[in-house]
Amino acid sequence: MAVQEELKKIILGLLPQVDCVIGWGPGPDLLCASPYFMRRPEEVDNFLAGPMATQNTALYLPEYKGKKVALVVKGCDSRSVAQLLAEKLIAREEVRIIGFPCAGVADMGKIAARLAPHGEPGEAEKAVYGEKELRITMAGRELVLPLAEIKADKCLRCAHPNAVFSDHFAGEKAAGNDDEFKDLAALETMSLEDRFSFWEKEMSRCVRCYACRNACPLCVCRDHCVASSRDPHWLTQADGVSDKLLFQVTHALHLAGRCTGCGECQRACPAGIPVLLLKRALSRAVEGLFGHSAGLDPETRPPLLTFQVEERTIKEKAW
Amino acid sequence: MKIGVFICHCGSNIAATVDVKKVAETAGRMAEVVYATDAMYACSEPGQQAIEEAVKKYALSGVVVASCSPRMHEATFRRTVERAGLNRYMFEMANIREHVSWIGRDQGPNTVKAIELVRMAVEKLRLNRALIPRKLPATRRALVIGGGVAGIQASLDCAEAGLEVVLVEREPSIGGKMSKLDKTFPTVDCSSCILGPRMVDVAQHERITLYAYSEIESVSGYVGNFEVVIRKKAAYVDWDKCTGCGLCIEKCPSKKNFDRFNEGLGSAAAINIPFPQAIPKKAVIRAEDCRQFQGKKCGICAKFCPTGAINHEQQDELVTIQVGAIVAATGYDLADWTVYGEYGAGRYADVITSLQYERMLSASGPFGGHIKRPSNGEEPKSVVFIQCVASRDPSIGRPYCSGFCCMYTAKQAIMTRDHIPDSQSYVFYMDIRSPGKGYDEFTRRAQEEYGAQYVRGRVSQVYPRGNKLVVRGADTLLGSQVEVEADLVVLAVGGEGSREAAGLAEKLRISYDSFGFFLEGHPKLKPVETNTAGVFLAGSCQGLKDIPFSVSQGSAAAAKTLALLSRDMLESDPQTAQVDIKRCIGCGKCIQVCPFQAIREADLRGQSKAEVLEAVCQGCGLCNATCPQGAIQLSHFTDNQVLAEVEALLCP
Amino acid sequence: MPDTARRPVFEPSAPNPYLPQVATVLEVIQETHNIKSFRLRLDDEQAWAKFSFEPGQLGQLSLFGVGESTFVINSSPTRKDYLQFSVMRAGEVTSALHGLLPGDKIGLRAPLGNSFPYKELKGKNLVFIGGGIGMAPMRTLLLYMLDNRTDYGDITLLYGARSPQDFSYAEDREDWLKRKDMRTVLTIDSPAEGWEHRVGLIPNVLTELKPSPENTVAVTCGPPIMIRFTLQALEKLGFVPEQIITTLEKRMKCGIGICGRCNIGEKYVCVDGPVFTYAQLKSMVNEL
Amino acid sequence: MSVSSTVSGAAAPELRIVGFLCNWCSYGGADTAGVGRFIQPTDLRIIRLPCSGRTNPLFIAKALLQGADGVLVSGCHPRDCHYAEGNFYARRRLEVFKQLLPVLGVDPRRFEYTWVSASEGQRWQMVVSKFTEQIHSLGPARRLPGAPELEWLRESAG
Amino acid sequence: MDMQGKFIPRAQLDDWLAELAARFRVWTPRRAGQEDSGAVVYLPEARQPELNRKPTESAKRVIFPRSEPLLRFLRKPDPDQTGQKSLELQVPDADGPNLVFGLPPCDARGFLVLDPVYAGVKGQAGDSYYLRRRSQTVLIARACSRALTTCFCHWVGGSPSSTEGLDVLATEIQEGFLLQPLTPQGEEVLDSKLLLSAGKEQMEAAQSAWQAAEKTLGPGADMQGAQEALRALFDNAAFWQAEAASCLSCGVCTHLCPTCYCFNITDEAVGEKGVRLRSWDACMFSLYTQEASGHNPRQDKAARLKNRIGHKFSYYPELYQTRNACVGCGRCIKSCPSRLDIRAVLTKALALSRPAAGKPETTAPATVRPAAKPKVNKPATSKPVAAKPGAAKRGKEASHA
Repeated sequence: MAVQEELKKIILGLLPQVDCVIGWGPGPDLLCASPYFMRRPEEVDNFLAGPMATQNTALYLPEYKGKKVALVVKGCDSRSVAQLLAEKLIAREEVRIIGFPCAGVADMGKIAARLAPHGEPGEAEKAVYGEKELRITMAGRELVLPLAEIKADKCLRCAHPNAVFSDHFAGEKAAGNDDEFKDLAALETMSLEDRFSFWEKEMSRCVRCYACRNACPLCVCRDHCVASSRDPHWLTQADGVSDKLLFQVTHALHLAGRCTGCGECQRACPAGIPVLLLKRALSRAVEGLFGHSAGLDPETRPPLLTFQVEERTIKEKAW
Repeated sequence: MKIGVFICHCGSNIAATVDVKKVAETAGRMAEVVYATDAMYACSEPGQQAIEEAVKKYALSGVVVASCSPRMHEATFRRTVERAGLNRYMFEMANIREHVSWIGRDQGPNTVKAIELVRMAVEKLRLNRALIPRKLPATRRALVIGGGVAGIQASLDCAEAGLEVVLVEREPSIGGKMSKLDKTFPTVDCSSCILGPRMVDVAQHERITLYAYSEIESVSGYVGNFEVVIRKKAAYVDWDKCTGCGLCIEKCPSKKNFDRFNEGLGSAAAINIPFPQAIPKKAVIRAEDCRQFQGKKCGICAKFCPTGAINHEQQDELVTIQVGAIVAATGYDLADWTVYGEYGAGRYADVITSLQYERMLSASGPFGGHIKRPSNGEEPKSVVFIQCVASRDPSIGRPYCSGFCCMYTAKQAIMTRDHIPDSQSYVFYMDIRSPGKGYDEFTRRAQEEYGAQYVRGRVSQVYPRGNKLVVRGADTLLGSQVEVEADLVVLAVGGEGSREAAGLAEKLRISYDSFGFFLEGHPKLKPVETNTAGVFLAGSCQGLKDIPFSVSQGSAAAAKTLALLSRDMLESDPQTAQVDIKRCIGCGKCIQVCPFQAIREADLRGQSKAEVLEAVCQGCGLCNATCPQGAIQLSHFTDNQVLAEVEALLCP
Repeated sequence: MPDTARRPVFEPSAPNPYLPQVATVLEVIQETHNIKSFRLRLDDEQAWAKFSFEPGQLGQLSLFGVGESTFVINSSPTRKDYLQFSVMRAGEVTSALHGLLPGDKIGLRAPLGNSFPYKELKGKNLVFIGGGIGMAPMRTLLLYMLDNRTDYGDITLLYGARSPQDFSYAEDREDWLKRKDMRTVLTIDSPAEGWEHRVGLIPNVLTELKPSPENTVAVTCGPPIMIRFTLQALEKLGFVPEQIITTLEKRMKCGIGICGRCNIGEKYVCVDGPVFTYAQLKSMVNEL
Repeated sequence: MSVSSTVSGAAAPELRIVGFLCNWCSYGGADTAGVGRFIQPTDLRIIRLPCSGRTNPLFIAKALLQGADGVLVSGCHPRDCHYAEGNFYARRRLEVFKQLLPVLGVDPRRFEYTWVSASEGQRWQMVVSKFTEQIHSLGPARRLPGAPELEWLRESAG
Repeated sequence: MDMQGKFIPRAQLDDWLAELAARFRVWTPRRAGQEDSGAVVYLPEARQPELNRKPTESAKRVIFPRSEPLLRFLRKPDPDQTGQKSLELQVPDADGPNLVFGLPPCDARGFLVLDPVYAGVKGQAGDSYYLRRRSQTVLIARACSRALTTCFCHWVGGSPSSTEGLDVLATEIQEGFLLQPLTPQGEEVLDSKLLLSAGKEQMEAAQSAWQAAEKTLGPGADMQGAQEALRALFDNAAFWQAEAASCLSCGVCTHLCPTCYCFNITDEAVGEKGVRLRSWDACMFSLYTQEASGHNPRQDKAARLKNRIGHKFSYYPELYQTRNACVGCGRCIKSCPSRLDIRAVLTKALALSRPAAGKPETTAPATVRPAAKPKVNKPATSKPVAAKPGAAKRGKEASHA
């Protein structure tokens, strides 16, 4: 893990200049890391980068407004930073961005699915990520899962594995893939009727913990979300699917033209509800209509906060 | 809350297809409704009386009237409930006439629909809050932008009524298009004879401050309290010293410049006074024409100026003024007629515009009032007028009728015969539009008394033959091709909004259409108002007009301005956006989208928050729909109020 | 067999603690621009006859469709024509309460929480220090004491508000100022036209008044910033924490110590409070 | 509720169609249609807003997910907005929202947005008639089940 | 009373559940969602329970639903008085008896934490909604065959085969399940022709399954003094800020937790009808304690994390003079998007209160692996009862020491 070591060097160099460096450190088990806030050189030893470094470090940036922080970012994380900058929610001079070539992160759901015949991921006695595979020891037996099989979907279609902008970069830039919105295409093989049922069923598991919202680096409302407000009173607190789905639609619409597709909403969902799909649908619409992908340019205004007098791409209904 | 509901029969207008009694009976069981009844004519005197009495008798705190469109009678009933002691916003209307009884024939569905519309109104009313208009002090001064005839009229009317007026004109002289005209239809009186004295009045009026050769730099503030920055363009002549003697013009060595006032017919010196009656009569140096500015040694004007007014170092000057109201009277520009390749597209010297023709006819014009062919200076004997150039022509994106061309063409045909008695005029026209007082008679005189030959049809081509021009077109009445040999072709070019209108509209935060015309508040009922409070329109900037109409509008805009500023304090419409400071996180999205710059960032104990300038807010609610957490809410149309209406429909 | 499940017992006949009693608004008094007092009584005559409470206890007012909110009953148990609550417009429920009209139906869950130690205070001198809406909880105790005047020693009231328009209880105030058996001092933050009483912040005026801590208990309620400086002033005057009583406000929902939001450490304001001595507060975790 | 629809003459039960109209143009257009006695299907219920820019797409989402069979938004023609720009923003937001619908399993034809001016009474009649017909051809929409604890609220309230 | 265990072959399980479904609303942990994501959730479906994976959520919602109506209200015009409305309050009908099959023992112990809260504290009336449902719910747990890395029931007196709070313990042995009744209600539900009598071998097989499961538990911890340690740390803002740094302020931990019981009360109304709902709330949400004035006693996430942990290991045991309000199910760790580890916070808090053990840096990363020092756990639960499943755990805990 040469990149990880190089990153550590960069972090060490930056520590004196910033309040803290946000990256990843050991989690409660070896499969998935935790966000890690480094302030002292000895803390940098435990820094991790790799398939276990799932969390989006950009999430924490607005909390540190007024302080200088450095951030280790995957490509997707850097897009969140760019979008936050585009919306002037953070100040450029307050963040130092450390990029590296991201080879993709592991999807805990996929790991669980692959391990299912043997047990669940939490039963792993040992887990070691290699260059191309994850080696898990369970009940004394070693299982090898190729990384390609357990990589998060967002990584398989990631066009920007390197930070879209950075102040420091460790390692050689990696090549990206094309995003063809295959996830949506898969959903769209279903009939409209089935899609409706799909959401009805998926959302029924929602426990309204709002991890999806709170894990979203671009959710600006934070403590003032309409999910629980009474004025405006969009949602009831009842345990019904309609409120739950309406919340997801709300989150998605609030992110239309802003979502960078980091997928944290979906990863955070304890019930495994594919909530990213709705945001993806809007991203595809915005890309198609306005040629805009969020989080690539810290200077661009989100397309729904502007307009053109003549909208060439909008085909209005001819009555 | 205690709600009273009144269902109007509107005679049989509603009652014929809606079971009014049943609607009232059902309404009586709706949330917080304690009194529901029907009324023959709710808007009538007894109808309103009944509402007032019920409010008092049942201690109602809100009223719903189900009758016609709120666009019709909302204001009426608001006054009614106000008389009864309620706040006027504790009132809602259900439109069961235009939206129910008049568009559906069956009583069954109509009644159900009426009941639901009433329920929606009740549910919304439950969330209404008393709104109190804010009182704002007003600056008793008006700004008039544009010194054409409409602007002059507006300025004089306001000033006469005692208001201070600031008149801003972008050209060196006021007078506008009218000052370029020779005569005016249908009376054929001399344009400068009637306009001139008005211009002088402007110059001499103690309450009018004129900024000529100036433009609007920026506008901020709101009704009653606008702050306007005016850019006084550098004339390179100290106007305080300039006496308008004209010596500099005479001595200026750079004389072959485009003469703007004369539409390029003659030529002008680099230092110039546009026309003898100019107000103010002050010289202006055009830097692009001036040798001194071209880096050549000159400065002759400075040498000769008897008062030492020339100042090549002069800079633009910014002046900030406070005004309470603004009248935009920026007029029009001729549409681009050079798009017509078939008319020579500006290549033939003897194809001119009607406005150039006016300058030709004018005794103070470049030709001294003699009609001459620009190509050779000969007197034309055959003059062809082509109407509807850049008017009524969707193919070039000008679908509208410019309105005044038929009349001025008739006038020009008459003047042609007047000037050259042996001349023959031909007018190619599509339709003759002459609906003003004495107008149609005038066009007939042109034909009958002055022998102008009117040919109904479009001209397909103008091309030179020898030193003449051949005008080929169709005579649609005869159904044949016609060809006329002309010495001079005059194009009756239509108008469009001033080219600078769009930029000004954005500064004034008013709407404009794709032709550059400003949008009035209501096509019928608010013809001189705009949707920005305190900004009024006069003259052709709103749509093309002839002189009498422009003058009327100037007076109308003045009347509106005077009515507005007759009070020391103004009331602002309280249906504005409100920020819930506790919920605002200062993301600034509302600020980005507000079309009126009515929201600004404010600091609240170190936190950034949105702040609405209530007097600027026009109540569109765009911010409300933009704010993700709904921290900014449009009063009277809050999310909860709209949701209550939706809910009322989905949970019947 | 031992029942290891040890299920808690369910008594079908036990009262439902969430079910409010229906009450009717008798009178609405506009106290200040943002404070209204409501007088109400229970609809059920039997329940009303049985209803009793102690000074300082809370009630949950329910506006059905909007929600519940907690207020101190600020009438005195000695005057039982009605229960009075004073409501400052702040959030959703309080705004909606401000829309109430006489005759409207409302829900009431009361009494909740503890009360002022009015029995233990017998024979003591009392100093009441109230700021703004903070006068409401003390009004009940003051009225109670005035109705049992002989049980208590000297009574001093220091009541402050931002401006003359921000005082509530106009009628009471007149009475308190007139009475010979208590001392009433009113103060406003900054001078105002026609104001005949004191001008100055409550803690400063208190320091000037210099009440003796001897056999005296201070009862104070008001905005947090006022409380903070009042406590300091009282301590400087020689009051020990045991001699200072205050009532706390927290966001409450259930009112019966279950829902979990009004806790300060292991104490629940809705059950263990709202009345605490300063000594008690000092022993609790510092999370006001 | 089953009330027969009038225009088609067929006894199709009325469907739930919600309209969000701007006050200045489309609401006026609907009034104009009324004044002109341009007969229309009765299914539509109009909510008056100051501007199409006030239309939060979530109003539409809520309506469509919780019981509306169709939603129509109508504002001033582009460039004619009473507030200069409101409908320009609305157009973008509504178009993007429309493209989300099929992913939710809602037929996008259940939602349309259009522009009708205050003078276009006949256009309004045409829009309402065609949209109503479109919704009838799609039939009643599926509604997401509400929370069981709130079902009582939706049972035949007053 | 026949205390003998029963046995059900795996193939018959669904039949038995179906039989039970005639008398109870039967809840089982079920796989839901897509293969690559999805979750195991409790559903009122009496078939094919997922018993090999730990349910994603706890079983608390069976007794303490995510949302329930407390009362309904209805206004009508007052026939006696024009201009007035009468108000009618109704308490919704209670639902019938529930039975949960297949919950892990920690979930059952969770109810024991909720019980004293809902039974009414300090003379307050009990919560009739909870109590009614609780008294009518039968809990059949399945002993865990393996612990997860996030499990720490043994820190707080539990074990993979704890019987606390159960009516029946089911232990998966070859071909089926050993079902042991622990209460009269448990006896009753085992009275079925589908069930066979369990033999000694099956009892022994279960016993060894319990022991095997115990061995998979991670290091234990000595929780002695947690109450005081947390209290002592109350004003140490730096400690809590460092621990909460990665917290998202979401409700994953509280909503999946078997012992979190906070709720909100809100009204929903349409026209003249309305419902008062009680629904889950979370002390991790900022708005939870936000007052109308805007003041919030727990404004930052550090204060909220402190309250959550403080409540579980300090306030609750202090107030109810009983166990910790945590059963060590580990869901708050497993499902936390930031993988914040409550064990690490506790370990550090305890270490800080034990000067002898040395002071770890307050800002050290929240990992448990390097930090955990196995210590003997004092059983905090009921006395051992011979021949009862779960008894084995006591021995095991020592062995882990």
